[in-house]
Amino acid sequence: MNSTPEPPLTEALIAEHGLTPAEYQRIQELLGRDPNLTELGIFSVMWSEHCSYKSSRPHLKTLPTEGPRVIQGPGENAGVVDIGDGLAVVFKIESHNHPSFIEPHQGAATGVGGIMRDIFTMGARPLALLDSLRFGELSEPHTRYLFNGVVAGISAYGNCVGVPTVGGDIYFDACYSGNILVNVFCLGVARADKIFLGKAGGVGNPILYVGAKTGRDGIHGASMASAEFDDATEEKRPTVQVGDPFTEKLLLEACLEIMKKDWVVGVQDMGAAGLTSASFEMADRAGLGIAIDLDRVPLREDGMTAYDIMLSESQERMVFVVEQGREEEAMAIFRRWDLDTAVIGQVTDDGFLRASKDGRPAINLPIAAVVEGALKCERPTRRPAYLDEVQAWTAESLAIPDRGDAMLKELLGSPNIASKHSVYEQYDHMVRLNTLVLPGSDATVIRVPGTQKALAISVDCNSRFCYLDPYAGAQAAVAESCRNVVCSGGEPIGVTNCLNFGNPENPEIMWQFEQAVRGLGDLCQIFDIPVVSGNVSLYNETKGEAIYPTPTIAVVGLLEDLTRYCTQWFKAAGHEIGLIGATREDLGGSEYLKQLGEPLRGKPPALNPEVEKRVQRMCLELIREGRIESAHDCSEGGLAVALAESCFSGPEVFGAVIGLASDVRQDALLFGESHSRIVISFTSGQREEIQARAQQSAVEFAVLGKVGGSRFQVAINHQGCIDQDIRMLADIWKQALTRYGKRLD
Amino acid sequence: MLAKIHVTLKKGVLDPQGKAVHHALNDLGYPEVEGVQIGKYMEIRLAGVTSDEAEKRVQEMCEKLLANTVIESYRYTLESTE
Amino acid sequence: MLAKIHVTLKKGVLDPQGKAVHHALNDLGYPEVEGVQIGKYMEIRLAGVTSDEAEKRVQEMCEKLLANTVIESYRYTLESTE
Amino acid sequence: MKCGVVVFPGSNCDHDSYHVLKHLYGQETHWIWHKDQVLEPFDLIVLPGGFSYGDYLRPGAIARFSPIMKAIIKYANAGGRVLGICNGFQILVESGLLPGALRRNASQKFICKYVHLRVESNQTPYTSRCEKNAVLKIPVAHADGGYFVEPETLKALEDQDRIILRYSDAAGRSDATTNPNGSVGQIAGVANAEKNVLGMMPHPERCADPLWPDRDGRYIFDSLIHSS
Ligand SMILES: Nc1ncnc2c1ncn2[C@@H]1O[C@H](COP(=O)(O)OP(=O)(O)O)[C@@H](O)[C@H]1O
Ligand SMILES: [Mg+2]
Repeated sequence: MNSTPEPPLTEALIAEHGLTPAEYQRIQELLGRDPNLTELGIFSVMWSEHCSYKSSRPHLKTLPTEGPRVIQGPGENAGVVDIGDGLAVVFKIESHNHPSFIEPHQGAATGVGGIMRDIFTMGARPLALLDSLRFGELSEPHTRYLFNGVVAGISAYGNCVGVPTVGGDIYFDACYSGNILVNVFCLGVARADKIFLGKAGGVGNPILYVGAKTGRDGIHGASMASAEFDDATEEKRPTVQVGDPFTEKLLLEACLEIMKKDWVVGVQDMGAAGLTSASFEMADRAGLGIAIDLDRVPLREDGMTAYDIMLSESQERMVFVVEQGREEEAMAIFRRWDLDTAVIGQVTDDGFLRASKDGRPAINLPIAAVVEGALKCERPTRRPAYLDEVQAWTAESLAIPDRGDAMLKELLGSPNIASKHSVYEQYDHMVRLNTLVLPGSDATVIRVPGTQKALAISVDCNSRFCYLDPYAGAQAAVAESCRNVVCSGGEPIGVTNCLNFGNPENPEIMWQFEQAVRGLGDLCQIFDIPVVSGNVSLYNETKGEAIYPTPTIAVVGLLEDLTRYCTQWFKAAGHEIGLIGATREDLGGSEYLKQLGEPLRGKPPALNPEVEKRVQRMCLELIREGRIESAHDCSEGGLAVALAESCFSGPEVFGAVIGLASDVRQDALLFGESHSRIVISFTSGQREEIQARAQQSAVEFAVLGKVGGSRFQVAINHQGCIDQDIRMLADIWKQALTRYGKRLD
Repeated sequence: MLAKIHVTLKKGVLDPQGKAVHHALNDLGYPEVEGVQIGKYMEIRLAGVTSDEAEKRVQEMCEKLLANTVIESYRYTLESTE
Repeated sequence: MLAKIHVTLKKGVLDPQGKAVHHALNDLGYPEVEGVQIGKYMEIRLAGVTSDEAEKRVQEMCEKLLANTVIESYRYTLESTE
Repeated sequence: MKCGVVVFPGSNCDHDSYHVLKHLYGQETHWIWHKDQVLEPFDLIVLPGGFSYGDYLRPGAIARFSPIMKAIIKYANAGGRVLGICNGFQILVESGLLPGALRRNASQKFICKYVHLRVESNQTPYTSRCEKNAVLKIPVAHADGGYFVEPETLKALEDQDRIILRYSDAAGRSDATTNPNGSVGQIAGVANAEKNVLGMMPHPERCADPLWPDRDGRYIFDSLIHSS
């Protein structure tokens, strides 16, 4: 085959590759020559924000990443945390925002595929997926199209591979209308002494390719994810990758089978920037080099160039390094699973990546220069101008309504609060028999197969709070996620995060980023939970309109005894209802204000980390000792919504009679979103002990009322303010999202 | 009026379904099969529109709903059903 | 040789997908749509067989695998690709 | 009881059935690889749920031609017990061991949730431990569970007492409102004439563990074990 002559590297071509003149000059310096086109493409993807973390890395370095349980912190495909019994959990969350906006079904599907590969490349069988989604308002038809497409894509991929999607969160807000967020979390379990790393060790060892054939999918996907959207987005469409979950399933089983052998040296999936990032990262981690014969790469199309092969983002592909002489054995296993496989190169000792195509040299790049050579960028930060104005607002100007009935109904029917069952019922959330607590409670609880242990997992982020104060908002996200885990009986042992922000070249966005990372780091430090993995997605911005800062947090908690889990719903009439924690006048940023049609403003609820810790500790102990029947944290919609959800989110619907005594203004008491509050229920016999615990813990506690009846009744200082039929409320809450869904059908 | 619409994957887009059926046919004893592509075929009955209108509107339907133009292309023919 | 195969639901078998698309089109502002039927369209490339053989073998493939004759019917055409 | 669980490429509830039979019920249980051609003697073969061959073309259509299926069809025709769950049911109808077809859900969406099932017949080895008209709570998880048969065949199924399970509500009422997927007659499970082959869309293996709050799946496995 004759190769077409390469186009000259014009300024335009360099710019098209997202490289600045300064960066190009840097390349020339590093190489002592001009790169060829393929090499330019390699620099382009490796130095993109997505792969190089050039804007974010200095900040991420400040996160607490260590702890007695940590086996592997950030830097590998996923984080690894010891859970005892010789086992470890491997988890990470990752974004697939831009691809999902362009093609929601495939974008979301391949996002699921990618994060699963990150987990099983480390030798862990994926046990659970969670998805954290953000869309514009459902009243927009295009949002409904994106929403349905994303959910269908996650469902199609995750279900087919047979990994249950057990939870997540969803918010709708106009700020996401041009930039949806699709963040997917995956967790797997592995033997603690059998963790595989992405290292190309052992000079002379063969490099194996396995999985799907390479096509021209998503060429330049990684640099696309690092560019702001503009009107030219349409033209970028052909770069969409299509996923094949069936091949992923085969790849998963084949990989886990081969990883039982003791001659697997290293393994890395081909994710963003495909073979390029896989080979450079593996060689870099080992401090060695790699030689690749591109003519051996299994191809799907004719006429593919070195450029195409190196930059393809075809899905469901991995690279293995095995001990010399084991290649036939390895390939036999892959073939048994009907996968394409080939030896495509070997590990070398010279620190270079060399590749040939059509028998001629095509790439010759020093690995360290590519991986670590990117110009450092210390992006300037500036406190955004809007903050003073929004934070100055107080609720004084707001009239207090006489009763809470109407607002409660509005809130229960708001898509952000309404039941998400129409979404998670499209996900197989039970396959493999580990889902102890199905989606629909504060956190999902997963059994660790073969043990008496379980894991509680939750993802959270209230980005309205983050907009009003990114430091406090990020702290709130960690606190809420931990609280959800605790309410389910889990002790938080690790955090992963996906930081979704606007354009980092804007100093105000960079300030938000810096603040959020500080908030996240500070709280994790205080709570003593390590951040073991994460992902950054910048440029979530269209025509200068950035999303609210959205540092999505996922917390993994451990239950030593899987029978000691707790759910959020009331269990029986006659049980008493209590509230751990104090309610303040916290209306800033609330869902209540949004329902009133108020602009987003105010101060987000203040978080006192020490109080939060005490509240969580007390709740966890009560659960472990089996003293309480249910625990549900208060979040969007406040106390009234939390109480109502406890009545009807379980298998049975119960009424409740509640009496509150407080001098907090009525709307804040019902719907304000103060942190560090948990609604519990218990048998009367436990009341005194719980009160005593609260006193010992220096935590506020009040008995609020009783479960029972067919109505939801709330009185404040003996004055009735909500009295509704509970089934009617349940119906509003259960049907709201389904109704929106139907509007597209 | 009857619109007959073919929706197929664009060139170069992975067709996992076609691939699976291709392998299955080979295994079933059809080694002569060299490639399989699977797409959709739709028939839409239209009433009360002229054929010029239909032409324009069917194209619109394809763009908006019937084909996912990011990865699929479509073609159609119109037949009178009188 | 190229076989072009259409697989469609038999008459009398309910087509929920067609119905869903029908409704969606009506909602999207196409009241003229009176009915939608959705089927599959496959293209199979064959090599090294005569057209008589191909005829017979494609029919077999349809019967065995490509169509579920409990609910689907099929038709095909063969084209030379020389 | 000697049980075999078939592993097709893309099976993903294979481990679940295996776990229940082997670990919860302590039965001798073996994997059967789809590429095998010969079948040892078994008392029960499970075609598990999942997405064999990605469910491409039609669910079950390609798996039905896996090398092992010839032997399984022979085994079933000779009276051997075959339980097809979800994708396994789809494979059974594609292979002709059971009549009809399974079509895309009426909602066009995948659906995973607990449903209620009314036991229409306990004259099978799979339901012998159930009362007739008992109501079981067992989850479904499928995109293609709409059972279809021609009216004549439906009549024959009814006449021969071969409709084993119907979707119902908790009180055992079964009508269009209790139908999760558009199946004719709310059919959730059917048997062959000899009742040695059962296909069902719901997943009894998902609720057989005593640890779970719901464990009605045990009725199916209890029946099997006690009638073996
Ligand atoms: N995108 C989603 N995918 C799967 N489950 C979801 C999703 N969104 C919400 N859920 C589930 O719905 C329940 C309620 O979620 P959410 O309102 O976010 O809870 P909380 O406010 O306690 O964090 C949880 O069990 C959650 O896992
Ligand atoms: Mg919660």
